[in-house]
Amino acid sequence: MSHPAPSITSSPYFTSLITVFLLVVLLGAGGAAYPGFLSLQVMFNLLIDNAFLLVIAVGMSFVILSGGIDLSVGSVLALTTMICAYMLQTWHWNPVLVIVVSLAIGTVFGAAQGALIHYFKLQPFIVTLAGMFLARGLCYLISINSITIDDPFFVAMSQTQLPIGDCFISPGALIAVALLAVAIYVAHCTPFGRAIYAVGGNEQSALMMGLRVARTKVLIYAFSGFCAALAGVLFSFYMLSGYGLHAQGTELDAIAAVVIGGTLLSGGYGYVAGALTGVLVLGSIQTLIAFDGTLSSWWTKIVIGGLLFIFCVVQRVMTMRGNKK
Amino acid sequence: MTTNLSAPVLELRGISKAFTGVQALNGVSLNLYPGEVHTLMGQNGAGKSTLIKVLTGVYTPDSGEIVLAGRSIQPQSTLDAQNLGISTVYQEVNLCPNLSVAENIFIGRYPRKLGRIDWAGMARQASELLERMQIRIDVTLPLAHYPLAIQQMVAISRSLLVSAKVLILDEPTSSLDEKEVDLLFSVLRGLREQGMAILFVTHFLDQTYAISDRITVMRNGEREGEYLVGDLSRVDLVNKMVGAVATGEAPATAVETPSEGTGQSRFQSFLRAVGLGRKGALQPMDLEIRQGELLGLAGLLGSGRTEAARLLFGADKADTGTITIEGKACNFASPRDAIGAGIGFCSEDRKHEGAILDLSVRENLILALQARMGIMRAIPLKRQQQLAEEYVKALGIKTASIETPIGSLSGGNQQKVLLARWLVTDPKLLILDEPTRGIDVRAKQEIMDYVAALCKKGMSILFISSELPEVLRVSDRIVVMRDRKQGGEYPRGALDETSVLHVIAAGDTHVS
Amino acid sequence: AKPLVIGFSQVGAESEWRTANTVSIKDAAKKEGITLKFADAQQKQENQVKAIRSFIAQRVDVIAFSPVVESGWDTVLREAKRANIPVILTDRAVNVSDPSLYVSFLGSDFVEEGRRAGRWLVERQKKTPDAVLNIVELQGTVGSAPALDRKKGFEEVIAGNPKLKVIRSQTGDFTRAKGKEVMEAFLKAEGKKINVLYAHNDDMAIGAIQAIEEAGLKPGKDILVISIDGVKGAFEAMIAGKLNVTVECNPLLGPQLMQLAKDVVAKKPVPKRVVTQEGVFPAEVAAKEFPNRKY
Amino acid sequence: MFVQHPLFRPLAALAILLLIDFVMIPGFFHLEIKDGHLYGSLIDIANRAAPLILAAIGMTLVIATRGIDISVGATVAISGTVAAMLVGGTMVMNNGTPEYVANTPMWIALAVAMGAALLCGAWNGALVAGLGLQPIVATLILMVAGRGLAQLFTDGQIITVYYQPFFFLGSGYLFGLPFSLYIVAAVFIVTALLLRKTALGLFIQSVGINPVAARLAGLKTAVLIFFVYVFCSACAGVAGLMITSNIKSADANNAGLLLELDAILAVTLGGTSLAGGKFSLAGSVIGALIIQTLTYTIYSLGLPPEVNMVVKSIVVFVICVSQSAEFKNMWRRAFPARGGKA
Ligand SMILES: Nc1ncnc2c1ncn2[C@@H]1O[C@H](COP(=O)(O)OP(=O)(O)OP(=O)(O)O)[C@@H](O)[C@H]1O
Ligand SMILES: Nc1ncnc2c1ncn2[C@@H]1O[C@H](COP(=O)(O)OP(=O)(O)OP(=O)(O)O)[C@@H](O)[C@H]1O
Ligand SMILES: [Mg+2]
Ligand SMILES: [Mg+2]
Repeated sequence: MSHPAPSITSSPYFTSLITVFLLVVLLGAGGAAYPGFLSLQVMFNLLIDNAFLLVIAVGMSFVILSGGIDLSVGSVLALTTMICAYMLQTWHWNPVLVIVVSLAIGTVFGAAQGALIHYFKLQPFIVTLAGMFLARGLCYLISINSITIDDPFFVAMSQTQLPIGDCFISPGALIAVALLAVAIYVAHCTPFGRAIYAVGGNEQSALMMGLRVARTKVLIYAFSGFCAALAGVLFSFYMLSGYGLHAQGTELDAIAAVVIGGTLLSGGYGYVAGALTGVLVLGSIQTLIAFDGTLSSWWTKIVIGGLLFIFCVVQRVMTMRGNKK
Repeated sequence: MTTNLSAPVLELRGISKAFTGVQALNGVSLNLYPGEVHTLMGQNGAGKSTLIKVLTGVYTPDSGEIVLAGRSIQPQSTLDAQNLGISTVYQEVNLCPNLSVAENIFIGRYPRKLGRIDWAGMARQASELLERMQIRIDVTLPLAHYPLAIQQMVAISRSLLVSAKVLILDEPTSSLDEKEVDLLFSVLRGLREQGMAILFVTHFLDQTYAISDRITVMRNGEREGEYLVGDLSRVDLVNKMVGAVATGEAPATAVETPSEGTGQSRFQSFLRAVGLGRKGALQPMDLEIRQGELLGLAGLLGSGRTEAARLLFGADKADTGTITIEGKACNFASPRDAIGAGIGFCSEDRKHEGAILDLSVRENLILALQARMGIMRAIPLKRQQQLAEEYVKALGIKTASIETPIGSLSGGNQQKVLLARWLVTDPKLLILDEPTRGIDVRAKQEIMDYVAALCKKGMSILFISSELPEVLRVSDRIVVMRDRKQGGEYPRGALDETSVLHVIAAGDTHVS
Repeated sequence: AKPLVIGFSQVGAESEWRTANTVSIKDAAKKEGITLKFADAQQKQENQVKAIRSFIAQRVDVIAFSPVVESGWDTVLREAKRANIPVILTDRAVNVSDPSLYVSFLGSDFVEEGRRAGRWLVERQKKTPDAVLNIVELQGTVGSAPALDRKKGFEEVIAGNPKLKVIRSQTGDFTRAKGKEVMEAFLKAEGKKINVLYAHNDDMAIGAIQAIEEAGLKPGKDILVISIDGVKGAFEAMIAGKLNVTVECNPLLGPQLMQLAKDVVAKKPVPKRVVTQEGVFPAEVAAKEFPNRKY
Repeated sequence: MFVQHPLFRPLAALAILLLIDFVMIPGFFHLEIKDGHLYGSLIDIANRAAPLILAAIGMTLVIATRGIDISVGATVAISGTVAAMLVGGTMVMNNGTPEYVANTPMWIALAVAMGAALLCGAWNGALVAGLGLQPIVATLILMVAGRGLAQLFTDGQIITVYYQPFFFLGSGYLFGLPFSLYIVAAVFIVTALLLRKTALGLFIQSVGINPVAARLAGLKTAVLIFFVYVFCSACAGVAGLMITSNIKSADANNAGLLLELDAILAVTLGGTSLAGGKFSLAGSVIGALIIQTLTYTIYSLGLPPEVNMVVKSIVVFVICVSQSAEFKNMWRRAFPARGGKA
C-alpha cells in the first residue's frame, strides 16, 4: 500500500521510544513531587515487586504478538502457588522437584489451551477464559485456605537480598530479567520467534508460506503457561504462601502492560521488550500513589485511570505527530 | 522445447472438488513435464486456482490422484507441498504485511549465523534477489509499505528461492507492467533451462504465447484440452476457453473507437486539480478531467498513479493543491466527501481495500450505494436483489448465488463485483485503478466496452492500468506519470506503445 | 516535635464495613495530629506488599495494615523489622513464623463472631426444642478469611446440636445481588424446608431477605435470619422485623489504633492482642440501638 | 437445513442444560402463580439473566466492529449509583407505618442515570474512534476509574433506595411476567429492527471485517464505531438500573462486577467471533441464557461452592468444543455410517 500504513508500521521503534520517554517523565515527576521517590532502592523495588508481572507479561507478549490473548495466566499463577505450597507442605517434596513439576504443569496447561485453540479453531479469548475459571477452581479443590510455605529453600529465595551498593535486589527480580532477555532473543533471533510475528501478521498467509502454524501456536500458549507458572513460583518466593485468591485480575494488568509497551492487540506489531516498559509504567503509577498517601480508595482508582488515560493519549498523540513528519 | 519423451514430473488424474453449491473441478487431468512452461488458461471461475490449491495441499480433493515423479502424493498442507518440491505463488498475495520485505522472502528458511538469524546477511541476499528483478527498495521496511505490485514481486522472489522441481505461479503478472513481466520471463526461461517444470496461470494471451510450451484450457471446472502452443491459434484458444463456436475473430484484437479525437471540444471540464501533491508520495501536479471523457493514466510501477488517484478520492489527505469540481472548490477530508461529490474509486488491492470477504455478493455490491444514501434509508431487500442480479448478469459474474460470500468467488469474479459496486452508484467520475486485474480476456473486453458506453452517456473515467495497449486503446486522452509527477499529457492517437515507453523513460519528449 | 507518621495499607473499599473502617482511621489520625500515609490495595495482597515496601522506603514511624490474607507476610515484615519500623495489624491476623515481626494485633475475631451467631441460634432453638431447624448458609467469598472463620465458628457451636442442620451452603460473594440470587435458588430447591438463614455478612442477608419476601414468605418469622457485621442496613431490617440478629464486627478501630501507635513509638509496652469491643444485637434492641450507629 | 442454522448449536447447548436440570433437580420446571404472577426457577433465570442479556446485546455490536468494551461493569455501577442517589427516598415513620418519598422525581433520576451511561459510552467512543486507542486499553481506563467515580459519588456507602415505584423496574411484574423481561424484549426488538430496517447491520459488519475497504466504500467508520460504544454503554446503563432496582440498593463496588466477562462469554457462546464481522444478536441472548442457567443449576444442585468454577469452566469447554466445525468432522470420521446415511 502506498499510503501511510497504520502509524506503528511506518516507524516500528517510535512508539516504544515514546513509551520509554514518557516513563522517564513519569518517574521524574514523581521524584520532583515526593522526596525519596527517586532513590535506587525504590527503582529496584519496582522490579522486585513486579517481577511476577513482568514474567507473565513476557508470555503475554508472545501470545498477543501472535494475535491471540491469554486470560488464564493470573489463575495459573495462583494454581502454581497452590501446587507448590501443597507439594511442599503436605508431601514434603524436594523444592527443586516441586518447582520443576509446577512449571511442567503450567506448560502443559498452556499447551492444552493452545491445542484447543488451534485444532478446534476456537477463539483464544473464550478458551483461556474457561481456562481461567478452571485454574482458579482447581485451587479451591486443593484447598480453600491459604497455605503457608516454610520450606527452607523457598524461604531463602524469599529473603535473600543480593546487595548492589547499599541497595538490594531479589533473586526473583533477576530471574524475571533473565527471562525477559531470553524472550527478546527468541522473538528476534530465532525462527520460532519470527513465526510468531508471521502468525500475528496474517495466519492464513503464514500457513500458505509453509510455516508450521500449528506447532507455533501450541508452543506460544505453552510458553505463556510456562511463564504463568514461573510467575507463580516467583510469587511463592515473594509471598511464601499458596492461595486461591492470589493475583486476581493479573491477566488484565499483564495485557495492559503489553499494550502500553507498544504492542498491538491485533497481533504482529510490537516488541517483547515493551513488556518491561509497560510493567514499569504500571508499577510507577502505583508507587506514585503509595508515596502520595492521601488518596482514598476511590480516588486511587480514579487517579490510576486518569494517569493511564494521560499516558495512553500522550503516547498516541506523539506517535501520530511523529509519523506525520 | 519440451520433449514428450521424458516422463511427466507431475501428473494429475481425474481431480474433482466440490464446494457447497459449486462443482469447482470435475475430473481434471494434467501433465507437467520437466523443462516446460505450461500455461493454464480459462475464464474466471473455470477452476484454475482451485486446481492449484488442491495440488498444493490447501484443499483436499474429493477424488483423483496426484502423482509426483511417479509417486502418488497427498499433500496435507503447503508445507508438505514445499517439502515435496512444489513451490507456489498464489493468486492473492499471501505474505505477512507486518514483516520486512526480506523476512517475507526468507521466513521458514533463514540464513543462520551461530544459530541465530543472520539479519544483515538476509537483507543483503534479499536485496540481491530483488535486484535481479531490478527492484531497488529498502528490504528492511515492512511489506505493507509497498504497493501491491512490489508485494507480488516479493512473493515471486520467495518462490524462486526454493530449489524446487515444480514452480506454480497463479496470475503473477496481474499487476505488473511490461518491464517487470519481461524480467520475470527471463528468470523463468532460465529456470526452464535448468529443467524445472513451471505451471503458469495468466489471462494475457501475449504472455501465454511469449513463454509457454504447452497450454491446458479449462472450462467450467473441466479440462477442455491440452495443446502445444504452436498448434493453437489465439482465436481457437479464446473460443475453447469460452466454449463458443469459432467466429474467426479474436476479441482481443477488436478495436473499439470510443469517441473521435475531433470531438474534444464537446467535453466540458468536470474536475480540475491544481498543484495536487503529498509529501513523499506525489509531487504537485495538475490534472483536468472532462465530462464524458475516458482519461488514461499511464506510467511505470511506482510512478505515482495510485497515489494520484487516492488524493483525488480523498483516501489520503493532500498536503498541497486544490480540487474544483464543476467550478466549485472541494476539499475532501475522506472518501465519503468525494463520493458525495459524485466520485467513485475502485482500488487496485481488492483483498485489502475492496472486498468485504465474509459478506455476500449482494451486500458487497450495494455497499457504496448504501453508504451514499446514508444509514437510515436502507435499500429495500427486493431492490438490492434486483440490482445484484442485474449486475451479475451484465458483468457475467460467476457465482452460485447472489448470497454467496464474496470470498468464495474466484479472483476475477471478485474483481467484477467490486467494479459493479461502483457502477451501481452511477458516479459522475469513476476512478478505476487496475480494474481488469485478473479478469479473463473475453470479460475484459466486455467490461471495457461497458465502461466506454457509460462514458458516452456522460460519465467521466480515470483509467489506470499496467497494460499499456489497453490504456492506449480506450483512452480519449492520456496523462503519463513518471517519478511521482506528471510527465506530459497527450490526446488520443498522439502516442503509440513505443512512444509512451519513450516518454516514460526519457522524460518530456514531445511527440507530435 | 515532628508529627508521627503512620503508613496504613487498607484492603480496599469492597464493603460499607470497610469504608467505615477507613473513615474511622482517617478521622482518628486527624484528631491526634498524626500524619497518615494511606494506601489502598484494591483487594490484592501484592499491592499491600508494594505499599509496605514504599512505606519502608519513606521511613514512616509505624506501619499498620489490614492484611488481605493471613499468609505470606514473612519477607516484607522482616524488611520492616530490619528498618526498625514497628508493625501493627488491624482487623485480620497474619500467620508468620516469628511473632516478633509485629508488635500488636488489633481487631475482631472472626471465629468468635461465627460462634456468637451459632450461640444465638442454639439459644433460640431451645424455644422449640422438638423441631429440627434446617439452615441454609450464605458464605462470603470462597477462600477469604472472614468466610472461612465465620463458617468455622458457627459450625463449631452448632455441631453439638443434632436438631440444627445445615442443608445448603453456597457463596454469595459478600454482595447483596449474589445473596439474593443464591437465596432464590435455595428457595426453589428446598422450598418451605428452610427454617434458618445464616449469612456471613449483612449485605447478603439483606439481598436474601428480598428473595424470601418475593417467595411469599416472611423473613424473620417463616425463616430466621442471622447475619454478621451490624451495619445500618441490618438495623433497619431488624426494625422492620425482617432480620433476627446481627453479630457486631466493629470497624471503628481508628482511635484504638492511634493510641497503640503512639504507645509503640513511646516505647511503652503494648499488648500483643487487642480485641475490639463488639456486641450481639438481636432485633429486640434494634430500635433503641439504631440512633447510636455511626455506620 | 435446520441443523445447519447458526443458532442451532447454542440452542442445543441450552436445551441440554435444561434437560440436565429436568433430570437432576426436581420441580425445576414447576411454575405456580404467586401474588398474581408466575413464580419458579425458569422465571428466576430469565429475570436474573435480563441485565446480562442487555449487556450482551450491546457488547455484540461492539465486538462486531472488532472492538471490545471491558468497562461495562463500571458503567453499570455508575448508572446504578446515580439513579439510586437521586431517587434515594427516605423511609418516614408515620404513626408506625413506613412511608416512602423520593428525593428527585423518578423520571429525572432515570434520565440522569442514562445520561451518565451515555457519557461513559461517548468517552469510550471518543477514545477508540476519535483518538484511535486500542479498544481494550481505551475501555480499561473507564473500567478502572468508573468504579472509583461511582464510589466517589456514594462515599463508599451502599445506597439503599426507599421508593417503591423504583423497584418495579427490576422486580415488578406485568401480566404475570417480570417487568425486566419486557425491557429486554423491547431493547432486543428495537435493536433488531434498527439492524434490519436500516443499513446499520451491514455497515457494522463491513467495518468489522475490513475497515479499510469500508472507509473506501464511503462509510463513516469513526462515527459508526463511536455510536456502537455509546449504544453498548446505554445497554449497560439500563442493566445497571435493573440491577439497582432489583436489590433496592446501589453497591458501587460490586454492582456489575465482572459483567463484562460474562457478556463477552455470552456473545462468543452465541456464535459471534471476537475477530469482528458477522454477528448474531439472538445468539448472544441465548448465550446469556446459557450462562445464567448454568449458574442457577450450580446453585440448585447443592454443589459445594469450591467446585463452582471448575464446573462452569468444564461446561464452557464442552460447549465450545462441541460447537466447533472440527469436532463435527471428527465426529463424522468416528461414526462414518451415520454420516453416510444422513
Ligand atoms: N472456498 C470456496 N468456497 C466455495 N466456492 C469456491 C471456493 N473457492 C472457489 N470456489 C468456486 O470454485 C469455482 C472455481 O474458482 P477458481 O478460483 O478456481 O477459479 P479461477 O479459474 O482461478 O478463476 P479466476 O481466473 O477468476 O481466478 C468458482 O465458481 C468459485 O466460486
Ligand atoms: N521499482 C521500485 N523501486 C522502488 N520503489 C518502488 C518501485 N516501484 C514502486 N515503488 C514504490 O511505489 C510506491 C508508490 O507507488 P504508487 O502505488 O503510488 O504508484 P503506481 O504508479 O500506482 O504504481 P502501481 O502501478 O504499482 O500501482 C512507493 O511507495 C515506492 O516505494
Ligand atoms: Mg484464480
Ligand atoms: Mg497503482
